[in-house]
Amino acid sequence: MYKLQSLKEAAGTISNQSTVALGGNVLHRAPMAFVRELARQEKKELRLVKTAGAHDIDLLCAVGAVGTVDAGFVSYETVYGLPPHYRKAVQTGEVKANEHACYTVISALRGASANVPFMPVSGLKYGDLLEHNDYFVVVEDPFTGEPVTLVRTIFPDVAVIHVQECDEEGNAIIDGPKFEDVLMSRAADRVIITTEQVVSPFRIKQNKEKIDIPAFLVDAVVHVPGGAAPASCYKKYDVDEKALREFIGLKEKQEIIEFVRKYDKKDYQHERRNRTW
Amino acid sequence: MYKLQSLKEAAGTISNQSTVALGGNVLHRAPMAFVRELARQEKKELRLVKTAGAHDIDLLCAVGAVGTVDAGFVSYETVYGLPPHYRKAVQTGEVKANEHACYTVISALRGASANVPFMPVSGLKYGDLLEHNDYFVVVEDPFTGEPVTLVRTIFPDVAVIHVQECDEEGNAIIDGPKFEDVLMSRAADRVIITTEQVVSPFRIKQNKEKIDIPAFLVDAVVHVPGGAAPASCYKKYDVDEKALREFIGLKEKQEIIEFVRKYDKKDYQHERRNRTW
Amino acid sequence: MVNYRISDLMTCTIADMLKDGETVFHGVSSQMPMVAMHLARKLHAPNLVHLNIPGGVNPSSVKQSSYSSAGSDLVEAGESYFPLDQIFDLSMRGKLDVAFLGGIQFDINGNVNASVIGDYHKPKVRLPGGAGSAVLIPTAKKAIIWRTKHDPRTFVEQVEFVTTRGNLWKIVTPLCVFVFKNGKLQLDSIHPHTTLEEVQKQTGFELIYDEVRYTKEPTAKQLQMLKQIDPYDYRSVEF
Amino acid sequence: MVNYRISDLMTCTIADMLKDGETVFHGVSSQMPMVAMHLARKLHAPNLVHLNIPGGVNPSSVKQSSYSSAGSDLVEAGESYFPLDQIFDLSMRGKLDVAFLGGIQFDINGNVNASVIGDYHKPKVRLPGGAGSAVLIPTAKKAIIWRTKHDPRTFVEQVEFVTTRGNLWKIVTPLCVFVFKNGKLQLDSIHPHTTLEEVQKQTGFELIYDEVRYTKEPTAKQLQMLKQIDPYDYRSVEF
Repeated sequence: MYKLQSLKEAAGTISNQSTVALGGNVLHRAPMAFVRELARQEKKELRLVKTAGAHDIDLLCAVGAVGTVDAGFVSYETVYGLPPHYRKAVQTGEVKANEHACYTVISALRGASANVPFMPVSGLKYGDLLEHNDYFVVVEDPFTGEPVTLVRTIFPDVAVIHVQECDEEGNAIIDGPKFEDVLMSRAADRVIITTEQVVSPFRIKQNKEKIDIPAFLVDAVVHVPGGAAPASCYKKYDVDEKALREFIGLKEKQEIIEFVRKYDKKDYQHERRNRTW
Repeated sequence: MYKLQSLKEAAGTISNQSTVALGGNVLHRAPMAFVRELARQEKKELRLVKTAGAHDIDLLCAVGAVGTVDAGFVSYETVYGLPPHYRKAVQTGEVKANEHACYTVISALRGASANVPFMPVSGLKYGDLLEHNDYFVVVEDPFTGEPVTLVRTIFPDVAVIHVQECDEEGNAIIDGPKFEDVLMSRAADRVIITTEQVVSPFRIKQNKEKIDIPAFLVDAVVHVPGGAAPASCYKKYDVDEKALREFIGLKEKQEIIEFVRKYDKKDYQHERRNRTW
Repeated sequence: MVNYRISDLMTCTIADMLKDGETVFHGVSSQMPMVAMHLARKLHAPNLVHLNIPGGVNPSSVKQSSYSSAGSDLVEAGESYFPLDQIFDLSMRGKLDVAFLGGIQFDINGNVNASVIGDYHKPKVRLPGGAGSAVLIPTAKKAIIWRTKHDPRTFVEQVEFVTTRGNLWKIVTPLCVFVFKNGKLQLDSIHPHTTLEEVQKQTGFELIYDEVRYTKEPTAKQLQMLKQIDPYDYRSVEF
Repeated sequence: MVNYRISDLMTCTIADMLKDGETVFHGVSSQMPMVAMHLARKLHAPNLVHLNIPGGVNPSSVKQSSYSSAGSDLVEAGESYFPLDQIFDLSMRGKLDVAFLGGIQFDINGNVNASVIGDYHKPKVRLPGGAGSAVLIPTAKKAIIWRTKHDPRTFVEQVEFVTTRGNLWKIVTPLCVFVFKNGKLQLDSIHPHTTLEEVQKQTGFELIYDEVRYTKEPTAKQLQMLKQIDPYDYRSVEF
């Protein structure tokens, strides 16, 4: 089945208050073109899910698209510093930060992939995260009587994953680290792939052992070369240092909108969904 | 670290009453040479774990090495028929059959890989398996108040996995279907690899993307070409129909011992652990 | 009038139950549904997603599967890899449309026994076990059971042990098709070569039916395609 | 007497804490432990297992890691792939020997704060979050924290929020090494360039110590190897 959609179409399927799992990790292979389109379409009160987010979460917080963030870590990497817009949004109370232990995001997504309401987590034993968050609870193991911590499952409505190669049916190949993306594709109700390249049936067949997400799990394929920029995309491009430093320095919402607009041409270059292989 | 051991040495590390997870599935890539060595060494009261077993479980039941079997299915494939020795051992009460739903074996092993005492299973809702087995329990989900079934975790002492290629350090590559083997390598306390080929560091480096079990998880590597026979081993050999039919027809324990003895030469061909690449 | 055998009829009947775009799973010792799934893909359901234990998605051929429907050939011929543990997860998420499952005993209330005859802990006969049935029959949208034996010991008033029950949809036998409806196993159709009397004689409970329908015969196109995709007749391996 | 900087000293001190054969993990923004692990592998711990977020086991080089210690270069240079989710599982199983973790505030009782200053739900300052700390510090056999800031706001009597506590072993700062022993953060050694007075002045709680030991200086061999494995000085990126 042919699943190519334009960026506008695919982002148009995301309703406000959706739970959105974002692929990639910190500054690597984040689905930034899709994130920018969510900003352009002025989505509201999204619940974002990621083990460790950076520019993606920061940008959506900057434009007021976020209601809740479930993550273990939100920050740029060492040399780029802290995420100003996320911090501000949480500190003003506009965004609810559900702090996880990275692993508990993974556990909560594993829960969704197996459709169970919670997952036991053996490592989460001490501290105030347990006290202050209603998505953690300590119960008695019915087999041994010992205490065990449960994390409530997070069921993403959609996972948005940027990959290097995907065919028109949705068979997707991630080059390099896969982070939580494969898990997200199994945890989410719908899967949207944005891809550097739309590859031919022949090429995908030649590389079938490398397929990370089989087509039948995928709802839409969006062709966006550069779709992770200014984050990195392995084998395609590195982090765009200038853009990131510029973004972190921005204060006003209008400046953010201008920043996003500068990507319009690149993000929309395949908007007509012309076959390219 | 050099981890090559002889078959005798490696099997010698398995103590009676151990919980042993066996790789492969029905007649495919079962670690038969290792299983035969367990029989030769007259192990007792082993607890065998596998989603779907066949000749491996049947043989160990035939020689009286088994205490408990945790599996979803124990049978040969269609044309070969039912496992006579397993059935007899269970029917006489010598072996305890813990019937699982295949998936609950997987869940129980996932529990071990995350070191939690149980795993929730959403699909197991009805029937007598829930009533008659103490490793299933229905509890109330603390988040929603709904009932949820838990399966008690199975912690294997050792996973025994037969692969096509492994280096001397334990980096193992499974060609073709992996079944539950990768999961078992993460669930077990110790991992023993039996391998068709011991490959050079250079070759493993060239194929590093195909490594399913990284060396640091592996305790011992045993070089046994034909180590899955009479089960199949993808890209190496198909099922040995004659041997299977012969085995299924055997009745007396002495006949079984003879059957195993016929494999001695093949199973021990690399007993001296000479480097072969 | 075309010439066909019971195994052809059963295979085509199963294929006809499958719709385009559905995700469909078969397990081990399941040559007949495997061939039926492939037949459906070749004829009316090109977008059916064929899932199996070794993990080969949509194998382009099932010709090499000889004694096994859980062999590596399905991965080798597959278009991608999606193994058993993930298929179970898929079913738990309500995204498996059809699961093919076996069983030894079935009763009028839709209960399946694949576990034991006699006491569970000290059985008279230890059966192979339900494999994935106990989690798939409750979670797959439609569970189809095929059975090449139809006698009063297979279809009983009450099974000796309930391995599972749930979303049982159809049972296909050499004599008829049962449908599970309103909590009861009902006669859906009887095969053209048999009679209501014979089906009743071979069934251990009183048949429930509104009218007696006959199972649709295989079409010439189906039979021709069967020869092509299953030249070694694996669909008949249980006969 | 050799010439070195604080970042060199800290890196070598960390490397010296690692033993041959240990499984060791570092996360994001962790260039210093990453270089230290590589240093240990090159010198006294060739069988140390280097694990990281992208999943490259034992990367043969960390030279390409520029701004990131979570980049694809670690997989490209790795000998096999073992990603984050499995590293967590490994730690849960008690098979992770050492985890390197950060944090913003630490107190005398071994509590770590990486979450908030002020109220958790309406924080004065939202910190980046503890990442894996809350599950790794309780489960790794030894948790090592490194921190390039040592002031009275970092080392406090009592943290404002307990993100986690557990198997904290050592904390390495530009001034000293703390060891967590008998439930208290104690002075393990002070760096050669500082004084007990300065460490006390920069620490928000009363220092606990039996005797004052000095941290071992980097050896010439270590410094030479550092130049070779970290030519772009990523170990100093936080200074």
